[in-house]
Amino acid sequence: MPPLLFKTTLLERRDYGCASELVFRVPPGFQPHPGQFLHILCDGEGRLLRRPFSVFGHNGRSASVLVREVGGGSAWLRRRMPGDELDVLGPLGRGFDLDGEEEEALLIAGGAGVAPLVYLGQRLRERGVRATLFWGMESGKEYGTLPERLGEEIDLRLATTDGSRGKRGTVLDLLPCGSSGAGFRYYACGPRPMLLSLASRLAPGGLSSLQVSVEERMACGLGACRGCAVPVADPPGAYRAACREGPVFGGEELDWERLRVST
Amino acid sequence: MPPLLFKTTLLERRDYGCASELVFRVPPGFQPHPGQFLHILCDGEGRLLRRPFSVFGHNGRSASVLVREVGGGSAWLRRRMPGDELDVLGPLGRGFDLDGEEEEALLIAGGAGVAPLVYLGQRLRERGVRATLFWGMESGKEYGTLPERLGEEIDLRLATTDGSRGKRGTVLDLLPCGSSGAGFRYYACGPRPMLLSLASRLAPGGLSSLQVSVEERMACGLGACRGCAVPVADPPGAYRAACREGPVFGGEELDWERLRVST
Amino acid sequence: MGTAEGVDLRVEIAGIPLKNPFLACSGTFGNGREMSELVDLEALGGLMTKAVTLEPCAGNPPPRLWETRWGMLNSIGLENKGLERFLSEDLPWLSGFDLPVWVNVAGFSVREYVEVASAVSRSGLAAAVELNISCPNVERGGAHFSRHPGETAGLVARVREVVDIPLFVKLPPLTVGMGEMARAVAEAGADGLSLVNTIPAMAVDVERACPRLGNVTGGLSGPALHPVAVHAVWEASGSVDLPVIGMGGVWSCSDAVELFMAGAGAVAVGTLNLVEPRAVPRLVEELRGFMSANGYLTVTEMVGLLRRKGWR
Amino acid sequence: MGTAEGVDLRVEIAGIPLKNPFLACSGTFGNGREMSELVDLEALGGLMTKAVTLEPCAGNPPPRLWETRWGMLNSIGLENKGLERFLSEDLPWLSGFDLPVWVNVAGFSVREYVEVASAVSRSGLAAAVELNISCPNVERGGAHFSRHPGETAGLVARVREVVDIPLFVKLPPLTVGMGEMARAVAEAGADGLSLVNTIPAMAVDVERACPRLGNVTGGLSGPALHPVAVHAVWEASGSVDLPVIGMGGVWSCSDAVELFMAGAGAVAVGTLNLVEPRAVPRLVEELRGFMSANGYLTVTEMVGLLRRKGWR
Ligand SMILES: Cc1cc2nc3c(=O)[nH]c(=O)nc-3n(C[C@H](O)[C@H](O)[C@H](O)COP(=O)(O)OP(=O)(O)OC[C@H]3O[C@@H](n4cnc5c(N)ncnc54)[C@H](O)[C@@H]3O)c2cc1C
Ligand SMILES: Cc1cc2nc3c(=O)[nH]c(=O)nc-3n(C[C@H](O)[C@H](O)[C@H](O)COP(=O)(O)OP(=O)(O)OC[C@H]3O[C@@H](n4cnc5c(N)ncnc54)[C@H](O)[C@@H]3O)c2cc1C
Ligand SMILES: Cc1cc2nc3c(=O)[nH]c(=O)nc-3n(C[C@H](O)[C@H](O)[C@H](O)COP(=O)(O)O)c2cc1C
Ligand SMILES: Cc1cc2nc3c(=O)[nH]c(=O)nc-3n(C[C@H](O)[C@H](O)[C@H](O)COP(=O)(O)O)c2cc1C
Ligand code: FES
Ligand code: FES
Repeated sequence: MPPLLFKTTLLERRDYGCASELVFRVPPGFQPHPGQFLHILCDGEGRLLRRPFSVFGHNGRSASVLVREVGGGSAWLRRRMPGDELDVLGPLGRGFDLDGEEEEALLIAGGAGVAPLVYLGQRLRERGVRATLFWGMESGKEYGTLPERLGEEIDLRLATTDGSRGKRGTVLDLLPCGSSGAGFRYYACGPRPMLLSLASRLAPGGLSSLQVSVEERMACGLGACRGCAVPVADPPGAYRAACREGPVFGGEELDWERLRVST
Repeated sequence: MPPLLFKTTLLERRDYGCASELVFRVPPGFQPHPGQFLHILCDGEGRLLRRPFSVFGHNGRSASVLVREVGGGSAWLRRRMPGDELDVLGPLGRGFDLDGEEEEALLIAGGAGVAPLVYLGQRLRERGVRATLFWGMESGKEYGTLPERLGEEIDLRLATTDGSRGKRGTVLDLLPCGSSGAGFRYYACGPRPMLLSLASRLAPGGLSSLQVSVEERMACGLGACRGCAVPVADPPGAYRAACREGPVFGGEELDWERLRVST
Repeated sequence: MGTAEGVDLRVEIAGIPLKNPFLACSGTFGNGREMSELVDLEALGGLMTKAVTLEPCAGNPPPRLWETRWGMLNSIGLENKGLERFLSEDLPWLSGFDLPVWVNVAGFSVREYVEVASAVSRSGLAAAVELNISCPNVERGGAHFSRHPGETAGLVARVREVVDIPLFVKLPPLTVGMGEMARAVAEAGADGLSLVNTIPAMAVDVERACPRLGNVTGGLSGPALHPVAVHAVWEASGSVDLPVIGMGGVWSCSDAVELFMAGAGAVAVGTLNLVEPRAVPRLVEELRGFMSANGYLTVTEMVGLLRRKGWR
Repeated sequence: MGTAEGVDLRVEIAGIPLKNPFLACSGTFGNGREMSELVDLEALGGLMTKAVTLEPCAGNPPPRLWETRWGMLNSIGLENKGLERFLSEDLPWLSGFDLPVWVNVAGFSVREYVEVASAVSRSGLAAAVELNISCPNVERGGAHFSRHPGETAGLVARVREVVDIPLFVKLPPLTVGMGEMARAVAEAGADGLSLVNTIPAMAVDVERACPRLGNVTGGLSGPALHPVAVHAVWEASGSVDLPVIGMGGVWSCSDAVELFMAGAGAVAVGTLNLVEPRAVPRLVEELRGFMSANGYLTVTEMVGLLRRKGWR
């Protein structure tokens, strides 16, 4: 669907530790694909640009995002109260490819990167694909009771850096031993270093079964300004717009070496 | 007294039409002179500079300003609620000279220019000077019930441009017929055109019995930046800082011709 | 649209009629296609394309964006598909709209500027060429020219020879010497000025001790820049008798009117498009309201009004 | 103060020791007297005086101030009491504090610059001379020089001959040619650079159709300018081997650290003083906290860090 630009009302806010889920009404015809994002105005103090947030949930007449507070814009957004107005542009970008031969999907999330994977998991299960969500975070309390809630709907495995919950270590330490791609589809979203380790673990054979959602700073969100460049393999040296040609890219599309350098 | 820089709590807000009185606690030793002003931070949206407001009232441990909404800063300020914090610098500037031979004082206010004159009136009456407040405004409802309140404490005469209350016309139309200075002290504060007409009516003889509080855009409020220049008669071509050498000037001190040009 | 409510928003600039005085700035509207999903292109007074270079250009390494207080830094670095694909894919598509198109031309040598400008002119599909000699984001991409009025004049004269449509030159907000530069450009045959491009700027991530932009430096745009743009328009329009398209931080109708009154014959909206794709239609309505409220019947009455009222 | 908590805030710039790296910018702190009612002058690393001219100067007609988005325009126009009263009233009073004083020198001719700078140097009471060749608010007051590196070098060389204390030259954020200008100034014998002065700018009251400033144009300062200042410091410190005092929109400790990392050996706070007279003591504490948290023991470790880490 083409993107919509709309003002809407915040219906509900649920706080989960460092993040909040914001639920708002969406216009008729709003049909986001998993992995697409919404570009939301976070006003105030001369902050100009919208901020991108993945679709976290969608349910007919409402949708939601999961906002982790990392700076001024996200802090402003997660402090909105039910009844407040939001200015939203979306859904934007290319989402995950839901088709694939492998019957089992491994969803690999770091931190707030869990957001698009939760929505993806719902859609995959509706299609009969078996999905497991692997989620890494700093500590067990970081996202409040969100793990409990997610655990009710999907097979969830946790890793924490401080070992306070689930496995001590990174999310990659949770993956089935020896998994290097074969037999699984991999969907990942999280901090750049996590994506880089995952890719090097899967490369070269498994990259074709990997899809990642890449974060890059954005301005227009529409592919017009070329501000959100992501280095791709073909043609060599070229960039693609994360906001339009991504944010989801196939593992083989990306130029992992240049991604590493710009981190 | 030297100026203080303090954070304080808004105790009370009273709305009067286009303006609000803000009452807040002041630190021990805070002793403003009538005509002095407070320089108040009006945060938000990249508004940098403080905004000057005359002392409207002072009562031992609290003081107040009367804020008329004309732009972003004053709009922000008058929306503060009791309990909110204010960042205040003051009292600043040179206030009115309360001494004088004439036993009768005419206080001439245009719009929000009433603020310093109300406080002045109190102090004059404490010294046994007879004071009448002449106040001009656009229409009778403009300042809500403030005229009623002021009328309880001072002899108040109103003029309105639309004639909806008091005399139809400007505040100058209220002045005792033929008054050109002799026998009265004149204290005035209001829009530049009002001050200019008053001065030309009193000149040349009566300017020495006139004191005016002049408004000029301000930055530091302390006399350091020379941003708030007011043209003075002596030496010719010179300026004085409204924030330190004013805002109150004697009628003879000012260069009325240059004031007219820069209006 | 032009004359409803007694207010006439039409302007003519360098002989090009515009239905309203709001263009979209180069680089902030793509080549129209992406934005057309959200905004009616024919609601714009005109469109200035993303910079076109002779060869395809990959642009600068990411990150390419950073936000500052009321401003934004970018270091896109002229990413574009190159002249050939621009002429075959974008310009013909754009010419299907009732919309004058300024083609923003950049180059890494005089020869490249000449070649691109000439091809654009020959295509017959562009309303004007906008010579971008002020991109702060490429080593050899113009910043060099804006330091040297003489060399700039040389470039403009060369391009002038091969271009049959109006030729605009886009300058950065020179802190000094705007008059000198404007005169050099005018004498070399330019038909108009675009003022201003972004100012060279930089931001640092102090925690990680590294630049915020992959290219280290970038260009500042947005409202922070606006008073500088008004000044540049004022200086240039006082120095030469060329039409000026004013741009820089236009966020509201009154920002645009400041530029008109300082001397701009039309105004372009840049960074704001990135935040509010339908900004131009909103500004058009706001301007209509401002003009009615203040008794202006045509935009031209406001253009250069300050000097006509005697300000110097 | 310098070394508490293991963090050493002292710096030395052009041989002048400062107890912390925060100075007050010229024109935003008066000559200290007014501010001393609210802030302990000895808490500053140094003070840069309001511009001093040979004769008393009345300054520009009001209004002289206007606020823009995250910025401020001023057109003070060098209002000051003149050299004689500065030397008899202000400088002796300032020299009673433990506080290095940069005397900001302006003039309307080379002779005036030379005369004022020479008298200041001879007084023995100033730590340094800061040559203001970039005031945008007076016709002949310097903007002229910043257009011509050659003439600037000539002025600097003449002043150099009569001054026995470190000589700083204050430049505007030239959008182009910072390297060229910095080299000219260095070769002429300057001991340091002050970067940046305000950018020429303008605002219009669109309702009344008149300029916001009595002088029509003014200089933009404040956070809007900050990324431009960081860039200027980066360019200059990459071009010459002179110490740089960075300034422009410093509002927080991290703004200052950006300037250090880009190459500034000390930082001056301007517009912020006008809003928060005790800004410098606050920034000193914030910097101490930042350094402890990030493992810096001395300010010097941060100065020019980006280039030492390989950024170009
Ligand atoms: C396609 C996409 C989907 C995203 N989905 C989510 C989501 O579902 N939930 C969520 O909490 N966050 C998500 N993010 C990240 C989110 O956009 C940023 O956290 C947010 O923009 C930060 O804004 P701020 O004003 O709070 O921080 P700022 O003060 O602007 O910056 C704070 C830090 O965040 C980094 N940052 C700023 N903008 C971005 C950006 N666009 N991408 C990456 N890093 C950035 C900055 O480099 C800086 O280090 C997504 C980003 C993208 C590109
Ligand atoms: C010594 C002094 C005492 C004052 N006392 C009072 C008072 O008691 N009550 C009251 O309501 N107002 C008072 N004012 C005026 C008040 O300071 C301004 O209305 C206020 O600063 C406007 O801020 P803003 O952000 O709302 O408006 P802005 O958006 O900044 O400006 C709106 C309009 O107000 C004008 N303006 C802005 N600042 C000033 C200024 N400092 N002086 C004059 N005009 C200005 C602008 O030119 C503009 O036209 C006083 C001003 C001075 C100088
Ligand atoms: C993301 C971005 C890309 C730009 N690309 C170009 C360009 O290709 N050519 C050009 O002449 N100017 C380019 N500019 C400058 C704008 O056209 C405009 O001159 C400047 O941004 C000031 O206007 P604004 O403050 O309204 O954005 C670009 C600006 C931005 C923000
Ligand atoms: C009100 C005001 C007056 C100034 N006067 C002078 C001056 O006399 N001499 C000078 O060299 N710079 C002067 N400046 C420029 C400042 O010293 C400083 O370079 C500039 O404001 C940038 O810093 P900031 O953004 O922190 O204010 C003045 C700036 C302001 C705001
Ligand atoms: S954010 Fe503008 S192209 Fe992606
Ligand atoms: S406001 Fe700074 S001198 Fe008056």
